[in-house]
Amino acid sequence: GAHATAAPAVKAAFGQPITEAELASWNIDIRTTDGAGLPDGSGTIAQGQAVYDGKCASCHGAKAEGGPMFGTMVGGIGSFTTERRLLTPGSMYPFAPVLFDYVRRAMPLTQPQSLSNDEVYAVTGYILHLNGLLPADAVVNAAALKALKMPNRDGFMVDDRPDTKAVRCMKECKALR
Amino acid sequence: GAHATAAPAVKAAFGQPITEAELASWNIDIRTTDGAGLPDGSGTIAQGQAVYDGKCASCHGAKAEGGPMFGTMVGGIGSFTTERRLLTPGSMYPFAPVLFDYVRRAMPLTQPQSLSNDEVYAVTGYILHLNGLLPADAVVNAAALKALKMPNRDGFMVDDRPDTKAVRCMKECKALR
Amino acid sequence: AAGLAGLAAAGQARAALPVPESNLRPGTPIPENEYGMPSKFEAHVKRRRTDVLVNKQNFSDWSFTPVHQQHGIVTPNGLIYERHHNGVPEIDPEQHRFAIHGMVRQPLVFTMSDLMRYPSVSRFYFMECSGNGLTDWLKPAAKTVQQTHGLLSCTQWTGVPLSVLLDEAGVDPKATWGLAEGADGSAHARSLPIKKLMDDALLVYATGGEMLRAENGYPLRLFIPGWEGNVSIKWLRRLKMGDQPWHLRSETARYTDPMPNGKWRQFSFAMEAKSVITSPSGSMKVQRGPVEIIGFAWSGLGKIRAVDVTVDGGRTWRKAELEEPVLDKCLTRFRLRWNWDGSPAKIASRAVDSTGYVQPTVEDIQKVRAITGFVQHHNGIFPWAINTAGEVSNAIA
Amino acid sequence: AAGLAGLAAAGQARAALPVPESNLRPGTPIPENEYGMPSKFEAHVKRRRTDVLVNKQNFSDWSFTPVHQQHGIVTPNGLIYERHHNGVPEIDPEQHRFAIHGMVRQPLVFTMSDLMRYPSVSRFYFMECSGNGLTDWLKPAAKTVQQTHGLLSCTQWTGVPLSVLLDEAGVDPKATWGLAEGADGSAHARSLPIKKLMDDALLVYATGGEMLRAENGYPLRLFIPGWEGNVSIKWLRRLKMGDQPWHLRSETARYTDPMPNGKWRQFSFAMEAKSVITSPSGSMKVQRGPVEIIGFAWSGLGKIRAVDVTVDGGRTWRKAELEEPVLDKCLTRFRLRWNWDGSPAKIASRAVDSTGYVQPTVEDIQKVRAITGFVQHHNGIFPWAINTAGEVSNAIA
Ligand code: HEC
Ligand code: HEC
Ligand SMILES: [Ca+2]
Ligand SMILES: [Ca+2]
Ligand SMILES: [Ca+2]
Ligand SMILES: [Ca+2]
Ligand SMILES: [Ca+2]
Ligand SMILES: [Ca+2]
Ligand SMILES: [Co+2]
Ligand SMILES: [Co+2]
Repeated sequence: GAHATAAPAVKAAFGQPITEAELASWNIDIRTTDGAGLPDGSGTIAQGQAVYDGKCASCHGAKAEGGPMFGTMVGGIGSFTTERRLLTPGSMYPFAPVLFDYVRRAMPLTQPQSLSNDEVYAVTGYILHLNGLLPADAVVNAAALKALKMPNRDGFMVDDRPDTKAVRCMKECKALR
Repeated sequence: GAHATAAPAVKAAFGQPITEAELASWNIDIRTTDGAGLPDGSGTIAQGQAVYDGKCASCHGAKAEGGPMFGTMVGGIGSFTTERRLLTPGSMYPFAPVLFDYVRRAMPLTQPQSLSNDEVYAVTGYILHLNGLLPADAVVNAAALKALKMPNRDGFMVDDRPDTKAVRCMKECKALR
Repeated sequence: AAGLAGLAAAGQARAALPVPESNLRPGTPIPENEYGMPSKFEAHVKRRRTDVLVNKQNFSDWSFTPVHQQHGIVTPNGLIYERHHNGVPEIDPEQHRFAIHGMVRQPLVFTMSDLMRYPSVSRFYFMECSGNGLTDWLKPAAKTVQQTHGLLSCTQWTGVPLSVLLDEAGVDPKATWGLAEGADGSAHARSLPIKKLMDDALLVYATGGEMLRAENGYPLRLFIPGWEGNVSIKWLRRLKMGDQPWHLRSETARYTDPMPNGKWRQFSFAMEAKSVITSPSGSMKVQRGPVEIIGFAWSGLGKIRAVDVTVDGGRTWRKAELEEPVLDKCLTRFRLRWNWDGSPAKIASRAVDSTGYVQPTVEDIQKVRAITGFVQHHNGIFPWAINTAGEVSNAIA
Repeated sequence: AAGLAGLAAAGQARAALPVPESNLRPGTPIPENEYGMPSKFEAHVKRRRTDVLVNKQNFSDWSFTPVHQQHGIVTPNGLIYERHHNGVPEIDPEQHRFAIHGMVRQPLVFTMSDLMRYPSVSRFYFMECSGNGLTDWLKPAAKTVQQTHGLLSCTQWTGVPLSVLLDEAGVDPKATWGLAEGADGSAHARSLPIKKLMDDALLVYATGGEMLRAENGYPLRLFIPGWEGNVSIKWLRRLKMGDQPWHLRSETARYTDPMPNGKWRQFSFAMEAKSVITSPSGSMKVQRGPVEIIGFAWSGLGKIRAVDVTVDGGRTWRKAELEEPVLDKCLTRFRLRWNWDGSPAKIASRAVDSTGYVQPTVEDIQKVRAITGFVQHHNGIFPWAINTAGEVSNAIA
């Protein structure tokens, strides 16, 4: 018909401005490729073992070899080209800061975000040590995690699907397996 | 594409044959215009009053003038051309068998389909009597209900919508009331 | 939390955001098996009985869908409006039977598993009670749109086209009407013309993805697209074919529409095109600035072609946006962005359907029908008033 | 009642039908206000946890939609599948905040009422977990289609296009990715390319007509149409813009797909075209004669263009009927009428989408990907076997 359909432009701006400083407690992500976002602080492997024994072992087992709530967190390096791939922080994480980020945001399961940054550095270091990726006397901090080259660093490829080229056969097709 | 889309005709006949005799207990409807389906049986106004007092008065009031569960069932004849239309079986039902059909299928509310046909004839007659449509000595049966001309016999018209012809005014229209 | 409340109230963001409590502890674990329910914070979203017309009992009664709290076009199964005439029966599907008889070559009876073996169809349709709007014609009675327009729901209906089963029974060529009857305590029954029964009537066993709820007809109901809800007989036990309508109480003394000169319109089945603004609507409060006007439009006779909205009491109208998919005999969402400047306003919507029919004003309707007592099929344009405080109220006058 | 049972069993109708008990007494009256629930006779229709892969705990866990018991395309809100990484949080919508920050001109924070003032859209989309089919590639593991394909639901999603809010914050022209993060005990987070965020991503607060259920993200979640469910971050608290992905655990050690030579495919977001027969399906029993084969087809990259069905293990295929409406990135129902003669059969379906993509066989997939451990994105053709007794079972081999 001859009727106008356009509504007058009405700007809807209901959001409130906020500063990054005000968002600081939420801003916990780490860009794991270069460690951007890693906080100040540090820990030792021994401190990490103490944190682990006190707050993690009950679910993950004494030496992170698996417990009542989760399987092993050690080993598996080199397993991806075998029959059974074993996924652990050691074998799977491409960058060490992945472990810092995940432990800080999600562990311990019962009290996420309860560890201090020093504790997270320490326990991250301990798990890496159990995986043979850091020596027992390592000092664990932002620089150390950035510097560490993880075994699965180059284990990923970008999505390149569609990767199948099925055809729509209707008659005298190959039977399904 | 070149693909056949038609499925072979497959006859789906999952219903079981049944006879009208086997359906007799379900087959309670009455074609109220001519009373087709009215069963054998009969009652008197006095019997109807007894049924009513025992099984209906608690909800509909002593003389069907309204009770705790429903408004009046008497009166209203002639009210449809006044300000306030009063709808009762007397004023509204176009055919007397409507009352038989409804009472049998739905009343008493607490025990539908519990009355005998004789009881339904009797209480139907009693309500019609309270509405001045049957004398106190009437015998109520299929023939009597068929014969009775109800006041609202010609009160209905068939649907003739659309009955409005609104136009889609967009500008300088008459304001809404 | 006090800081956050202050933030929202003052429209300022000076307090640092604390980490949400929910980030700091585990939530509820997944139970072995479960049927989910709404959040406890949504407990106010309910079906409600009428708060205007006080019924003497709750057996022959109805409850309204909270249409103002509905998002999108699908009514959640727990909120589909209900109307029944002697309570909600509890029927064991294993025991339930549906019969077709009367003027057919071979009367047939079906179990639920028989019926579920037939090819089914699933279609989106609205359902509306002929009494929707009953209390609000000449002066405001109900406060919310749930009470004025909540005898209205929309979902996807799954079942068997009735025509398939009628063909199987072999309808007598002389048959012109059928009587559908329920297995409830009122044995609610309605006569329906065979044309509609053969056209798009469905024997429905599921809505909104799952088997019918008890109050909506479990395990089997009729569904008659676009027609008044009460002909879609719930708890359906039989369909009897005949050559004329039955004229039962439910189609003479009830569900007939008052007309001039003391007359009544009978077998007025179709729900004509209608619309209503659901937000802002009665009892809501509007803030100055951009306001999203949204509502529903629907027609029992086709698709919605257009919806117009007025914010000046009907003097000027603007075409609203319709949201896809726009389906036949289905709720359609319309929306219009408006800038409220704080002065009193009267807002309303007007639907146009694919037959060209334009939703009338109450005045238009009053010219041709009687508005008294048990009014039915109120599809008039429905206005809401907004005062300078932004309070929205029923503006029927 | 004994007579009726006999009637059904013997396929005979010699016993007169007794009046249903439900006709003989009132049902339940309408309560003051109410949220309805399924019939007690449908109590077996539930979400269920895995019965194959026994998880050590139920906090980082998932439950399956009973897709074989779903009618039509809309999953009831109580049955939408769920996956969460540290339980279901209970979040007060008044306290909830959503922030946009990082590479934007002006970081912004929103309350729920702020968000609900924006123009909303409601769209039908499926949602599927990338792990749907996890256990069934090389040998049968799960028994029912709920267990093989139930990490799949479909509903109408209502919310605000994310692009509207991103425009308001003013995205830095150099920003290319965003990180979405939840307010749950795992602070689950995923990196997403800005192209998709600006294209059709929604900030969702309602599904299937009502506010989100807690387990599906109440009061706010992201919804990314057509992509693996775990990127549609639930309980969304923030979106941070950046110029590269974050490579968190959830996008490196998890939700990546095993590939040949020990590699992993990363950022594999789209759910490619897929279909499955939901009836007859595992654990059902088929009767000789006409059988209605029905199922779902869907594609995260467009509309379903066609579905083919085989009943002879893949040697010949017939085009199935598709039920309208066929919508973009939405479940589509297909059906094919088949006459089962009682001999063993192997049935399966194959979807074709609007990009021309044809659903592959497991063999096709095996040629290009590794099938080991945590397999993802299993969209292979899925066969069911029917034995001479009519029993249906998982025929993956
Ligand atoms: C109450 C049980 C519990 C406690 C205590 C706990 N975790 Fe966990 N942890 C889990 C569960 C369950 C998962 C798997 C979560 C998932 O995959 O969504 C997990 C996963 C992890 C992972 C990821 C492993 C991988 O292969 O990617 C790491 C790392 C981890 N936990 C470290 C820790 C540390 C460090 C602590 C103590 C500071 C800790 N956890 C305490 C239960 C627990
Ligand atoms: C427990 C309450 C109750 C009892 C007992 C009861 N009724 Fe009713 N009756 C009702 C209600 C409630 C309605 C309205 C039903 C409706 O409109 O759906 C009604 C409606 C009626 C109507 C329709 C009136 C009209 O205007 O169309 C008739 C006739 C009727 N009852 C007759 C009877 C008779 C005869 C009996 C006894 C044999 C009876 N009732 C017993 C509650 C009761
Ligand atoms: Ca490729
Ligand atoms: Ca006319
Ligand atoms: Ca009431
Ligand atoms: Ca049978
Ligand atoms: Ca589990
Ligand atoms: Ca605000
Ligand atoms: Co009508
Ligand atoms: Co993926």
